[in-house]
Amino acid sequence: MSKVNEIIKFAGLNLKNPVFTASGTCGYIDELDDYMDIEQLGGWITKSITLKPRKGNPAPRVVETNGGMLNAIGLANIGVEKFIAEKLPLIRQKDTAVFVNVAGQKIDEYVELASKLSDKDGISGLELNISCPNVKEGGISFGTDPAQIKEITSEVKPACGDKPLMVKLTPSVTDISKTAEAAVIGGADALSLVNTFTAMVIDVRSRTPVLANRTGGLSGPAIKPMAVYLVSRVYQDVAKYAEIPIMGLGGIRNGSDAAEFMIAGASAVSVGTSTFASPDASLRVADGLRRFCESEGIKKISELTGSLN
Amino acid sequence: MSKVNEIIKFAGLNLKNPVFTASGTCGYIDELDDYMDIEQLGGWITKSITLKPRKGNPAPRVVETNGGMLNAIGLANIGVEKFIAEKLPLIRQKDTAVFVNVAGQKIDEYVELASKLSDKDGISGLELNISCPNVKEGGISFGTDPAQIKEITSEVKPACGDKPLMVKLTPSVTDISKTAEAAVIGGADALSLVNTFTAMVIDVRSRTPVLANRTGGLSGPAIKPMAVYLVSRVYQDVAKYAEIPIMGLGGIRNGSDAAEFMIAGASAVSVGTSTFASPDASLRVADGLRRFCESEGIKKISELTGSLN
Amino acid sequence: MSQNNNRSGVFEASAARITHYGEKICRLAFTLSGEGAKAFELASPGQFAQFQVEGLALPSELPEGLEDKAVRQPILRRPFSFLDVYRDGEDMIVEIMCDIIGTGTARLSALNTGDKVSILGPLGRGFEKPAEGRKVIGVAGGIGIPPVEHFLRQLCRDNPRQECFAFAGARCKADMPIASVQQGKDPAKEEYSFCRHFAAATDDGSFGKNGLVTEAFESWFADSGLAGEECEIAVCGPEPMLKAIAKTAHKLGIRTQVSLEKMMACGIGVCQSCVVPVKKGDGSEENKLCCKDGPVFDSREVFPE
Amino acid sequence: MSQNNNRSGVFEASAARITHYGEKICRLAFTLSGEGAKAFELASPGQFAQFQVEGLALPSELPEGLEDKAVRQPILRRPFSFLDVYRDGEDMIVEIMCDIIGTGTARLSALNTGDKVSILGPLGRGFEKPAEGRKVIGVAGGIGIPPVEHFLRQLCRDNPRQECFAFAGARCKADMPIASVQQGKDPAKEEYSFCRHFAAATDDGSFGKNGLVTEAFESWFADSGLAGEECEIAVCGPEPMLKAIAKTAHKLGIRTQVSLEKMMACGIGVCQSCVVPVKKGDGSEENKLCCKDGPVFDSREVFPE
Ligand SMILES: Cc1cc2nc3c(=O)[nH]c(=O)nc-3n(C[C@H](O)[C@H](O)[C@H](O)COP(=O)(O)OP(=O)(O)OC[C@H]3O[C@@H](n4cnc5c(N)ncnc54)[C@H](O)[C@@H]3O)c2cc1C
Ligand SMILES: Cc1cc2nc3c(=O)[nH]c(=O)nc-3n(C[C@H](O)[C@H](O)[C@H](O)COP(=O)(O)OP(=O)(O)OC[C@H]3O[C@@H](n4cnc5c(N)ncnc54)[C@H](O)[C@@H]3O)c2cc1C
Ligand SMILES: Cc1cc2nc3c(=O)[nH]c(=O)nc-3n(C[C@H](O)[C@H](O)[C@H](O)COP(=O)(O)O)c2cc1C
Ligand SMILES: Cc1cc2nc3c(=O)[nH]c(=O)nc-3n(C[C@H](O)[C@H](O)[C@H](O)COP(=O)(O)O)c2cc1C
Ligand code: FES
Ligand code: FES
Repeated sequence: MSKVNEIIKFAGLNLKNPVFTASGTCGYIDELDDYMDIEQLGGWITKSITLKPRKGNPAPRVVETNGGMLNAIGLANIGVEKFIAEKLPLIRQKDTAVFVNVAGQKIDEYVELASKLSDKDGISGLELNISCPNVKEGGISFGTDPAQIKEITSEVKPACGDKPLMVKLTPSVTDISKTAEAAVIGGADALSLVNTFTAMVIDVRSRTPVLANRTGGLSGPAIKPMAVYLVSRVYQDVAKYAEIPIMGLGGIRNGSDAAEFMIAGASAVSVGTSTFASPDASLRVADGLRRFCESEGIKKISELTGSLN
Repeated sequence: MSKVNEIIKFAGLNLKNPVFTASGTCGYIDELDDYMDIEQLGGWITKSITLKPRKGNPAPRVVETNGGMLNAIGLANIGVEKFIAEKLPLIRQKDTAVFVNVAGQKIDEYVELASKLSDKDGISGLELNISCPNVKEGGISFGTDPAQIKEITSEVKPACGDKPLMVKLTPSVTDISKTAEAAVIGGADALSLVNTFTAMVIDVRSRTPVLANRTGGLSGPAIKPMAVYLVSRVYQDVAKYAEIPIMGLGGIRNGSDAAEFMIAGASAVSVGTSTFASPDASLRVADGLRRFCESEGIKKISELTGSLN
Repeated sequence: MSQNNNRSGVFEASAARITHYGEKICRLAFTLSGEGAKAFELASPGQFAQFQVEGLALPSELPEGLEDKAVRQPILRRPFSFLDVYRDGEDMIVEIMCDIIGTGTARLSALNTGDKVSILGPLGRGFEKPAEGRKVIGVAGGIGIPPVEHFLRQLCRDNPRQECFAFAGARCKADMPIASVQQGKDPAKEEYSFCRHFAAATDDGSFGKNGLVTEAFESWFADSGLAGEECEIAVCGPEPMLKAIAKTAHKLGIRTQVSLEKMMACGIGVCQSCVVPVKKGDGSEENKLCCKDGPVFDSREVFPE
Repeated sequence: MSQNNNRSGVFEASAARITHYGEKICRLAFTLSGEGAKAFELASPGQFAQFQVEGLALPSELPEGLEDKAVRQPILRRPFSFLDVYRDGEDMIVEIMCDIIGTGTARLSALNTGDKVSILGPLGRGFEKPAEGRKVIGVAGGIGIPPVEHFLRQLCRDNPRQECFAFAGARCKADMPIASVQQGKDPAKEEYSFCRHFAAATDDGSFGKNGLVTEAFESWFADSGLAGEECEIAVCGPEPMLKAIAKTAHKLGIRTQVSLEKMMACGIGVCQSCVVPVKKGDGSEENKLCCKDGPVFDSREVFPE
């Protein structure tokens, strides 16, 4: 048994440990069942769910870059009705936290999604995706304007019932503290950052973008130092004072990476792209974080949060 | 002899080829003399010069990241007087273009720098660094606000005499087309993008940032897909209509990378971080670009610019 | 080692044999033992595995024109179909044929005997066995050849009376991923000796007939006197070729399985990157996943006329 | 191959010999021929070279605690001082001793004989020869030992009457980068046999005296009867140790050269990352570059009291 107390409080929830799998990188979790035991994680976050099912963008939807990858999945998902009917019963059986990530094109849609989900058992909280760079209508446009962030958050929050609302921020803004602050004023219970960075890969022979969607979102180890910086900014400028927890993510692939985000100010962390390289990457992150704390004599994992000198 | 016509027009200059070395990565060029013949490049850009000499930040000033690196040199430089007295005579002897990169804390300083440099022989043009993330006073703060960009550009421009003024944009903004447009309206003759992305690396054992300056700017292959995207945005939204050439940079290390930036909209490209891995990296980029054109049957290299399908 | 009910998981493999055929093709054999051997005992032709290439050395000499691509530092695994999978004492041997086209394949090609590589697999749905008594015609192009070769070979291993016919195409001889071709031997007498007929075609005539493998197949079929319902086709190769074969096959009423290639990130159905649009029975379209629902699909599903 | 007047440049080296001493230390010998051999013929002790580690394989087994650091994909070269540089027929052999602490050093440690590595060098300013007739005392800690060893050895090679004394320290025996120590032999009779005196100290007493190498040096010096102006000191190691030696040396009036280590990006003076604040004669401060003005500096310049 580990001597580290890994339990964390996160937006009113008690979590086994601070490690999650990130939205869009663990499907509806059943796909990962064969490779790992999700109950060993603090929790996981669903792929973005929309009101109607979405086919998403045509292939190619991904391309590898140096130390990272672009994706433009385009919010492909089965829609909220099917999610509730077909996926939730299985999800409910898992003894771990789950945030349902929701996306829409108009504020109404987000509110409707929240109302449909907030009264369901087996859902720990909601994550608001207002930062997807891969769909034209909406998505990231909400995510860059503090006024819109405040509005959408304050309208969705009442529809969440007693479930915590986490707002996922885009890194593609001049001043992330402003967008973070807007989400907090709007009533967010937690912030998650970062979503992907808009980027493009061009095939030089055909002189066309490799992705069918032309642009995509950059994720993976390449973005980690930027994500760590943004987490530390938001923690220092906003979260620390507002006492709002941060879910930190971007390129995490081992215990040290997770510790880096926590020291920068995150209360919990998510593993995204690394799951593609190894289906059980998130378990190894949780394990590595535990071993890091043991070797450093850290008794309570939550002590790491914001402990940057 | 190559059958590719590599000569390009760039902001009124006739350049041998479109490849430069980037500001801050080739010193005042004498340091590279032992390793490469700068005259084989289209040109080069000096380290940022300020009115007074600057010692810069304490060490550590750099740290490697996955597929990239952070730097926080802090504009260490010998100051404009010493630059003119000691470096310019040697620079003048080189048969290639040189942009002098200037940085300051107030608009007046930029104007003064421009007047001091614009009447000197051997300087092809000026590059305005309004996007350095590594100094507290000024730097990037100018670079994120379109109104300030317009103001500084329009005030510096008259002090440049007949020398072209290139404005270097920061990628850390919500909408780079707005800052690009502001520079163009202000009178910029060329745009260069991108400067580095603000980022942080934390030593998890000591829980302190590795860089003495705490944060630094991310450069290298890791940032390339973001830089390519930003170049294509600025080209499509602004440069194409304004007929303003773009100097593209960010992680370039071979001919394909350079071609990618040109296809996205750049008229010329700069090699930065790669020079640290190989002192003559820029020559190899120029050579690779030439071979790419030959193999693709491209007769005039300038045809590549903005040729994205 | 994680594993699932189908015993697919992440396993350490050891490079057992690397054979180079010119600059652009190599054949790699990997040894799996323990849990890995158990998992790959169940591997079937047309399935694939995801090979980790991050951390492998980049060769100091690269095939021409690959230098720029090869410097990319990879993070994702690379999918490869099997050329063969067989038992070796307690261990299993997994063989692949690798077309060296970029950073990951260049790194694999530079492995030395004994080097360790992490393999995730076996993954996806392979070729289905033909209906009882049907003859199987394999048609494959370029790097699509190995899985089809594997399928035919395994069918004949399992059932010595199985009749198989094989057609292989490539741009040129140097590009044809068949060991005997590269060794200057006759495939019909070597790895394809179990086939009733073997024919090759290259775009430049440097090996086999001059022309497309699809044409070679079609003219042979026309002369064969076979009826559509006596046969099944298994095909893998570039998409235009798959389409052409599917079109012919549908006309002739031959059940056809096509193996597709899509850019993959995860290989296990979580990332949704490898979508294949398919026509459902009711005429509506939906996306299937190449990695999980494929890579082998029924031709009518993916190429409806 | 680019080159400059000093013949420093980028050269391809071939790994000739890799010797592992436990998990954390290895010794590597590289062969340079042609232009590279010419360039490294002029290499002097205390200089360094930048080794390219991008593209080298990551070993599948890593020293404990290094897994997380080692996965980083490197782009920059890694600086190493020389343990020795010598002629071998037409070629030059460059030897380094490598402390395996992260991704680059782990990759170097996994090289196989014959593997190619790109080396940029020789770089920087090494140790200056002592004034005629002066005795040289080398004091070194941990991975600072190789360049000091090289300096003393080369002095005695060049001038058999040169008197040298050596003091080496490390945390523990396993951390001491001296081949004979790792082989259970006596350094005083092996690589340090040319020295009039050799003493070692470890923090835990597992080799040599229990304590700091600085103390070992100081107590020896006090007993030696030597006068400060008869000697010179060359020192390399962790910064607190350098400071301690510099302080003692200044008190005793011994000219001291210190070799510093800074994080480096380019190694050739273009990036300005490796600054060393120095006190100028007029009392003002300026930054020098570890890679170009150093890594060896006069102790009074970098550690003025
Ligand atoms: C199910 C499946 C089975 C496969 N079986 C084999 C096999 O048996 N033998 C074999 O040699 N190859 C096979 N491939 C293809 C192989 O996976 C790719 O060639 C390999 O991933 C390329 O990696 P790289 O790092 O060398 O190329 P990169 O450096 O990543 O890319 C080089 C070029 O190839 C393109 N490319 C990369 N991956 C793919 C892809 N998956 N599909 C199409 N284009 C791509 C890139 O856009 C780029 O232009 C298979 C692919 C799939 C999906
Ligand atoms: C002039 C000079 C001469 C050197 N000579 C030798 C030698 O002879 N033998 C030897 O083993 N090492 C020597 N070093 C140190 C060696 O360069 C580093 O250990 C190596 O670069 C680490 O690379 P890595 O990828 O293994 O570690 P990384 O994975 O990059 O880092 C591992 C840890 O070490 C720290 N680190 C990395 N580089 C340095 C550095 N340059 N200085 C201080 N801390 C660092 C990092 O912050 C990190 O915590 C020398 C360094 C210099 C500047
Ligand atoms: C293939 C893929 C699909 C993703 N889909 C979603 C999504 O549906 N909703 C969302 O909020 N974020 C999505 N993301 C973003 C991730 O949740 C995460 O914010 C980002 O990838 C950075 O983390 P990483 O570097 O660990 O992957 C996706 C990322 C990837 C790579
Ligand atoms: C060590 C270092 C120093 C730099 N100094 C400057 C500078 O003084 N002025 C400036 O405008 N940009 C400076 N830059 C930014 C580069 O010019 C370039 O915009 C950036 O590094 C992206 O290109 P790259 O990825 O090719 O390095 C510096 C970059 C590095 C790595
Ligand atoms: S490759 Fe990830 S879903 Fe198919
Ligand atoms: S390492 Fe670049 S200047 Fe010293």
